Amino acid sequence: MENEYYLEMSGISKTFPGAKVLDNIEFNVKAGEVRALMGENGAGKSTLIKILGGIYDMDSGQGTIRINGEEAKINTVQDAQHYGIGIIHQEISLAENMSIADNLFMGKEIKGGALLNDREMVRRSQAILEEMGLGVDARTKVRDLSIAKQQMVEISRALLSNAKIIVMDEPTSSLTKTEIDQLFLQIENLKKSGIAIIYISHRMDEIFEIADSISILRDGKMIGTDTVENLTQDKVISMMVGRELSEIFKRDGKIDVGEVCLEVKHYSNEKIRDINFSLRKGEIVGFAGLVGAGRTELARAIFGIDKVDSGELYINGERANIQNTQDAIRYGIGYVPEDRKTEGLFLMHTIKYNTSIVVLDKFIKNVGVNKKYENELIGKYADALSIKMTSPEQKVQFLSGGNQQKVVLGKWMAADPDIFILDEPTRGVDVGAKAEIYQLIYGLAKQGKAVMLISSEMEEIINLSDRIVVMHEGSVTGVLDNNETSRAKQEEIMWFASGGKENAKN
Amino acid sequence: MQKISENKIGVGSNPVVVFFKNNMGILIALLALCAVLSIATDSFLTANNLLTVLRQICINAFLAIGMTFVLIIGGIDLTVGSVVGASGVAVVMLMESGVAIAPAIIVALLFGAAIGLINGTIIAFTGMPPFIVTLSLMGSLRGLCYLITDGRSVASKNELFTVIGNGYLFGIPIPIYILVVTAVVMSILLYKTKFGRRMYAVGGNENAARFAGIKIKGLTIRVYMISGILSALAGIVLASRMYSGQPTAGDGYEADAIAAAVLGGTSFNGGIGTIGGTIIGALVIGILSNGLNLLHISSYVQMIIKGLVIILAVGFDILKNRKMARQ
Amino acid sequence: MQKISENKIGVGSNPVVVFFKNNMGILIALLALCAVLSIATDSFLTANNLLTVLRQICINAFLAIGMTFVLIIGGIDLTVGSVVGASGVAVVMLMESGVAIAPAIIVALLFGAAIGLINGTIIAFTGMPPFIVTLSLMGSLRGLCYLITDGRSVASKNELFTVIGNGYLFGIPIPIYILVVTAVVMSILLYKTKFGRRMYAVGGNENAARFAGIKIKGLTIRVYMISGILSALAGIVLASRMYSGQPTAGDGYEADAIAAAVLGGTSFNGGIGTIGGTIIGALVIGILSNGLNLLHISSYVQMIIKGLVIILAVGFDILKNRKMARQ
Amino acid sequence: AVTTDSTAAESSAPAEQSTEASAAASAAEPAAGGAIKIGVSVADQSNPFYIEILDGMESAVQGDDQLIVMDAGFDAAKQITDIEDMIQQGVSVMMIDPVDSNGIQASLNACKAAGIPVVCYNSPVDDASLVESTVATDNFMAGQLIGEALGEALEGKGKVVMLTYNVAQVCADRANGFKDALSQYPDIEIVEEQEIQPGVDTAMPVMENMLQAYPDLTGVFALNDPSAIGCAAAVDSAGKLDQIKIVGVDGSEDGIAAIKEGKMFASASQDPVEIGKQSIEVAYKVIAGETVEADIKVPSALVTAETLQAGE
Ligand SMILES: Nc1ncnc2c1ncn2[C@@H]1O[C@H](COP(=O)(O)OP(=O)(O)OP(=O)(O)O)[C@@H](O)[C@H]1O
Ligand SMILES: Nc1ncnc2c1ncn2[C@@H]1O[C@H](COP(=O)(O)OP(=O)(O)OP(=O)(O)O)[C@@H](O)[C@H]1O
Ligand SMILES: [Mg+2]
Ligand SMILES: [Mg+2]
Repeated sequence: MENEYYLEMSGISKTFPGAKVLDNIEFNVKAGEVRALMGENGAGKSTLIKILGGIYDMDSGQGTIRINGEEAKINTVQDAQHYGIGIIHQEISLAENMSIADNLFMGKEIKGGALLNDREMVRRSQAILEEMGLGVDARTKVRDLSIAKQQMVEISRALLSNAKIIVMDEPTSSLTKTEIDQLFLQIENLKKSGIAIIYISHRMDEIFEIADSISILRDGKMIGTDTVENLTQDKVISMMVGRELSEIFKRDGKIDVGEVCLEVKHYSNEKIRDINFSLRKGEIVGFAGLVGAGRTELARAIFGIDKVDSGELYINGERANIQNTQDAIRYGIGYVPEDRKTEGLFLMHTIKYNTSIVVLDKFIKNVGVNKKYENELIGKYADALSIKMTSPEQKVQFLSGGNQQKVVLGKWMAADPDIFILDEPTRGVDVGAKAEIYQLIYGLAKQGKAVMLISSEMEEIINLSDRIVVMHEGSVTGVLDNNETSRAKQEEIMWFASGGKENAKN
Repeated sequence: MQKISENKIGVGSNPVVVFFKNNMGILIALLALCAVLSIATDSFLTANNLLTVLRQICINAFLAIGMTFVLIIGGIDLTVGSVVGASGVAVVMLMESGVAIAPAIIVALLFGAAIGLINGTIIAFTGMPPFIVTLSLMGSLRGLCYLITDGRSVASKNELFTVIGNGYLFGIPIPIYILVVTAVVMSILLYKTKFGRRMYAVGGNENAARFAGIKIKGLTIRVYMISGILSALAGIVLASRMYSGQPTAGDGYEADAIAAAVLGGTSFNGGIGTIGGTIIGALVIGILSNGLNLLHISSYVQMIIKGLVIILAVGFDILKNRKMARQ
Repeated sequence: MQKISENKIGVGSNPVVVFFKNNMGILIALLALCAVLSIATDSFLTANNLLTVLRQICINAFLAIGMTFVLIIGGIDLTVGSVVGASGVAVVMLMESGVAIAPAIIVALLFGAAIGLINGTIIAFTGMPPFIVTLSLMGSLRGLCYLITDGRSVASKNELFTVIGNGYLFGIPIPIYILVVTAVVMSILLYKTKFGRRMYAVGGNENAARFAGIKIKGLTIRVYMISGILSALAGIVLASRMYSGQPTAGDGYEADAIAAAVLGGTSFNGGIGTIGGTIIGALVIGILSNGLNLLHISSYVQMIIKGLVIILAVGFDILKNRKMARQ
Repeated sequence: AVTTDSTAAESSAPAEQSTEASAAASAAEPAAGGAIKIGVSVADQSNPFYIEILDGMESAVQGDDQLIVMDAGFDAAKQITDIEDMIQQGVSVMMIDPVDSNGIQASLNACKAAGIPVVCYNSPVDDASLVESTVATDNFMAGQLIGEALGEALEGKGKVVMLTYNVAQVCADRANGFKDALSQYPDIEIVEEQEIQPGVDTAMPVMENMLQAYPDLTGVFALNDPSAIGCAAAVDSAGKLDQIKIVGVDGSEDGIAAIKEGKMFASASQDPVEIGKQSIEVAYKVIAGETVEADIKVPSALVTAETLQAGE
């Protein structure tokens, strides 16, 4: 082969109004290679991918894309498909009202004669679902799938496309270990059949497990590419953030754990069964489990979003009756939800608006806005969270994912509850921002707040929590102490997470 | 894990079963209505009256099928009533000016397509809300229609033309045949072609459709064109029924078309809708007014009842679905 | 980083500057319109005519402000026109049956609130699309209105009552005062209270609003009640202007109210809208018909022009915003 | 300081109000050689009947004089604004076809305040003291004419439905005239009165349902010709034209055609052209300061196949 790279992107620039998001990017990938693309939130990873996928146009002029040595003109999604580019986008993009089969074949339906051949589409879909280890009927509507399964469907779609280049933009953000293992198996297969894979993720351990080489973007510039053998986590992190980031889980000073402030007894509804646990002031309790274990459902039940069929809740020893979110907030609970876009943010509104919406009481008394107080409040939390923004008047939709996540956190910090429920608080957040969020979580604990931390990242759970509650299919299967003296083991957690019956793989 | 709830768009196991399951609420409403009317009046359950009702619903059914298409892709088309008026006037004027019946009809249908093209193009390329675009064009088109006719109706002297709306074939009114053919063609288009499948995708999740390489603009334009053509078809049949092109015809028809589609389970948020459901919706609305007339209920009370029935039927449907979906 | 595109909801830095920036498109349209009319007609730019126009837009402005509220939370209220008719009939009938003017007006306003309560409750608790709910109730309410009056207008013999719509205070028509007070009160409610802030949240992202502890049902109901009250207010002023309660009054007024709100930058998808913008929108629509009347343009052509102007103005606005947002 | 339009011109009116009014008033006197403007507020220009009135008006306009026509679209409130806009333009006389007899009050006051005389046409207003003259068909008589004709044709017995539109006073008058005439035929039963939206397409389905409800129907009253034509289409396709006689009001071109084809039995003609012509003539007299008759009734005539034949 005269040309070692299957995909060559060179001189790619992209300017959004007022911002140069990509600056003269050089990015080449070989066939049969897994290339990780890393960078902080807002570095421009998704933008680069969207240019490759024909969703954005690159700035006219210099840039070229070559595929298999030939120059490729990619102006539309169809062009990209034509060149054998398949993309799993960062946001799950499935039509929920349609079946899995319909989604898998969306845009490339199979016809038998003049009309559609549903039978064939369902048959092929079913085959790929089996291969992915998803035990569902291909005619199931996507709406009825969990987020994790939806993400698996997205992945299946790319596999089905016969693409020569497959891009995965944070494919594992909603997946847990078992599903990730499935995915990695598939990636190995793809590699073997000579497909070029671009893999974007913020999860360091994954990158080093699956990638052959890593490219790093920072502020729209390509900082460098090297093979995994030549890189270490610390090196990658420093390339990403432009400085050393010694210990991201570093906790300075010991936090005193106080008395019990939240106690859940025998909580049950359709999704959770007889849940018992308690939180203490200044304590961080990690909630581990496979996706679908019912952690989010538990959080929703506590926060008054979902109905509780039986069970009691005690706040500071007193029985609390929480019927809706207002009640929960009144009892001093704050909830950073799992899905920031649909549950956490008002995208069309400003950062200021978003951070102040829960605390309107503090600066609007009946009629009239105390602007000064409002601005101080926003200033305080924007600083504390170091949100990358041009001003508090910036609309949230123009922030990168990590900064959006910080806005959601800021909103609840401003509300100053006693009990924080954090549901996947670092999903899609880069290492730098992660480290900052971890410090914020410690800070909360230090102030005597109780933190219920739901996370699917084992590292996070093990390193942040004082105690770990493990759930499986709606029940608590284990509670592990996790302090300086006795660190919980990943195997142990996995054992409980898979029901405590069989030994977890791995 | 969770129960697989049946599929509204009919990819489920047995299409007939799925259809009945999905439209249970409205089917029950329809049957109840028929039962009550059969008992309360002598005249409801006669072949003659049923044919009358069927013929009456044809106009609304044409519009409602087009509206279903538009609603499935997440749009709305308020111009349908104005197109009914304008195309009826157009077809009659053309014939009166000496054009033969077939080309006159074709030109009128093309006119409907052209209005759809304008609607669709503006919506697809500017991203303006379809409600605003079609509301504005509804007014403009009606004004144009008055301007051309000077507000007067145009009588048709073409015998053959009047047969379309008024004639019978084997004892069944001709508009019913036209409706059946239309429904079958549109069903094939919707369920059995790429175009139809992609309509559901665009209405279900526009971004997903875009990422899947579906050409959303083109599809949007074609859907509005279909609505325009069906509206023109309704206008032609109506003009034939009235032996004339009436510039006022079709005023306010969009409301019944939307009601029929929504009663039939078409979602206002896009992505969901069936032609069978829509036709049942049109039947409910048609039978309701027929029945209320047979029961000698004053038109004022009829207005009140009609509104309430729609709310009850759609509400029942939504609550039922919610129950199925949640717990 | 990227340029901050200004804030549509007016919580921005200098409200006046923000207001002008956000409404630039429509302001230019308004000025252009006035300039053309001043040159083309002698009568447009007279104090008397301007006062006339202002009084003419009042009815639409009341409805459009209410509609803006409803649109901001992502809803729509098609009952406004029917409420205009029903409340006008109600206030006059009450007075004719011997109730004093003040309690009659209060009851009519409460009636509007009650309709809003019904709209809001159904929408909030069933999750039915507001379009369907209010479309159906629009018909029912109109039917009720005809039923009660037997379709006839009810003349008011109360002198004082007719002053509301027809009187002057310091040379300025009284409805204008009522509008100014209403606009100020509603602006305070929208921009200076928790309720107003939360409306933007509910319209911006209902789910996120729920997670933020906002009581969506209660808020929705209250917003529809406000729209109902403002519609009743419009109905009262209109009845006063007409010296009678007309069961047909207000028919189709929802279209102009929506047009005014949308021209003024209110988003059809919820979360965005200002009262100032809406009033400018109402002015554009009012001045347009006044101007076309002064120019002796036939009503048919007026219909055509009005539709096109709305599309052009809204389209211009959207394209401009898109340019700012994309590139 | 509270005033209303009716008093604004006379009492403590704002300055511009009274100057405007006097300007308008002075324009009312036919200035030397200047053309005058005649304001016409049409109730609903989507109805051909009103358009024919306009044709009649046009035919009576003299020289360079100008008709300024505005269409209320059957909205009483829009009529008020239309008239305001015409007052702004200094018309010499206002021709009004009121959408509603009460609802027009504010406009009458405004015209009075501006010193513009009002001539009412086609339908009356409630407060006749504010108009110089009313030129209209005798609608009660029109109803009587078709009632009598139908009664006779049915030979005094049968079942009749009435499709009415009592929202408009003139239409209610017709219905009342019709019932008055039929009251002489005790064996003719009015089986139902149903309000409809007037129009071909709106009357048709209602009529179809009536045919189902009353298979033995023999007569139909429709408030106007378009509605009668809609009924005729329904009856025709039910094959019952022999059995059922349809009467309407207007005597419009379409109506006459339908009578000739045997689809309608009779219509009470209004003479819209004549109404238009006469009302403009009255307007000129008013401008010239002549006294005019307060109530000018344009007679209605019965139109049937026979009268048409006789006329040819
Ligand atoms: N449509 C847009 N208009 C304006 N700015 C945009 C747009 N899309 C992205 N941006 C900006 O471009 C920059 C790069 O965004 P991009 O989504 O590519 O980041 P990313 O590297 O994928 O980040 P993350 O890890 O959070 O997904 C960000 O600053 C973002 O705010
Ligand atoms: N969105 C879809 N995806 C896949 N198949 C579909 C879809 N919609 C319809 N079909 C297929 O089309 C056929 C008919 O669909 P459906 O069951 O909706 O028909 P129906 O509702 O009985 O027809 P109609 O609406 O015309 O009365 C079925 O074979 C069904 O599987
Ligand atoms: Mg990204
Ligand atoms: Mg979860």
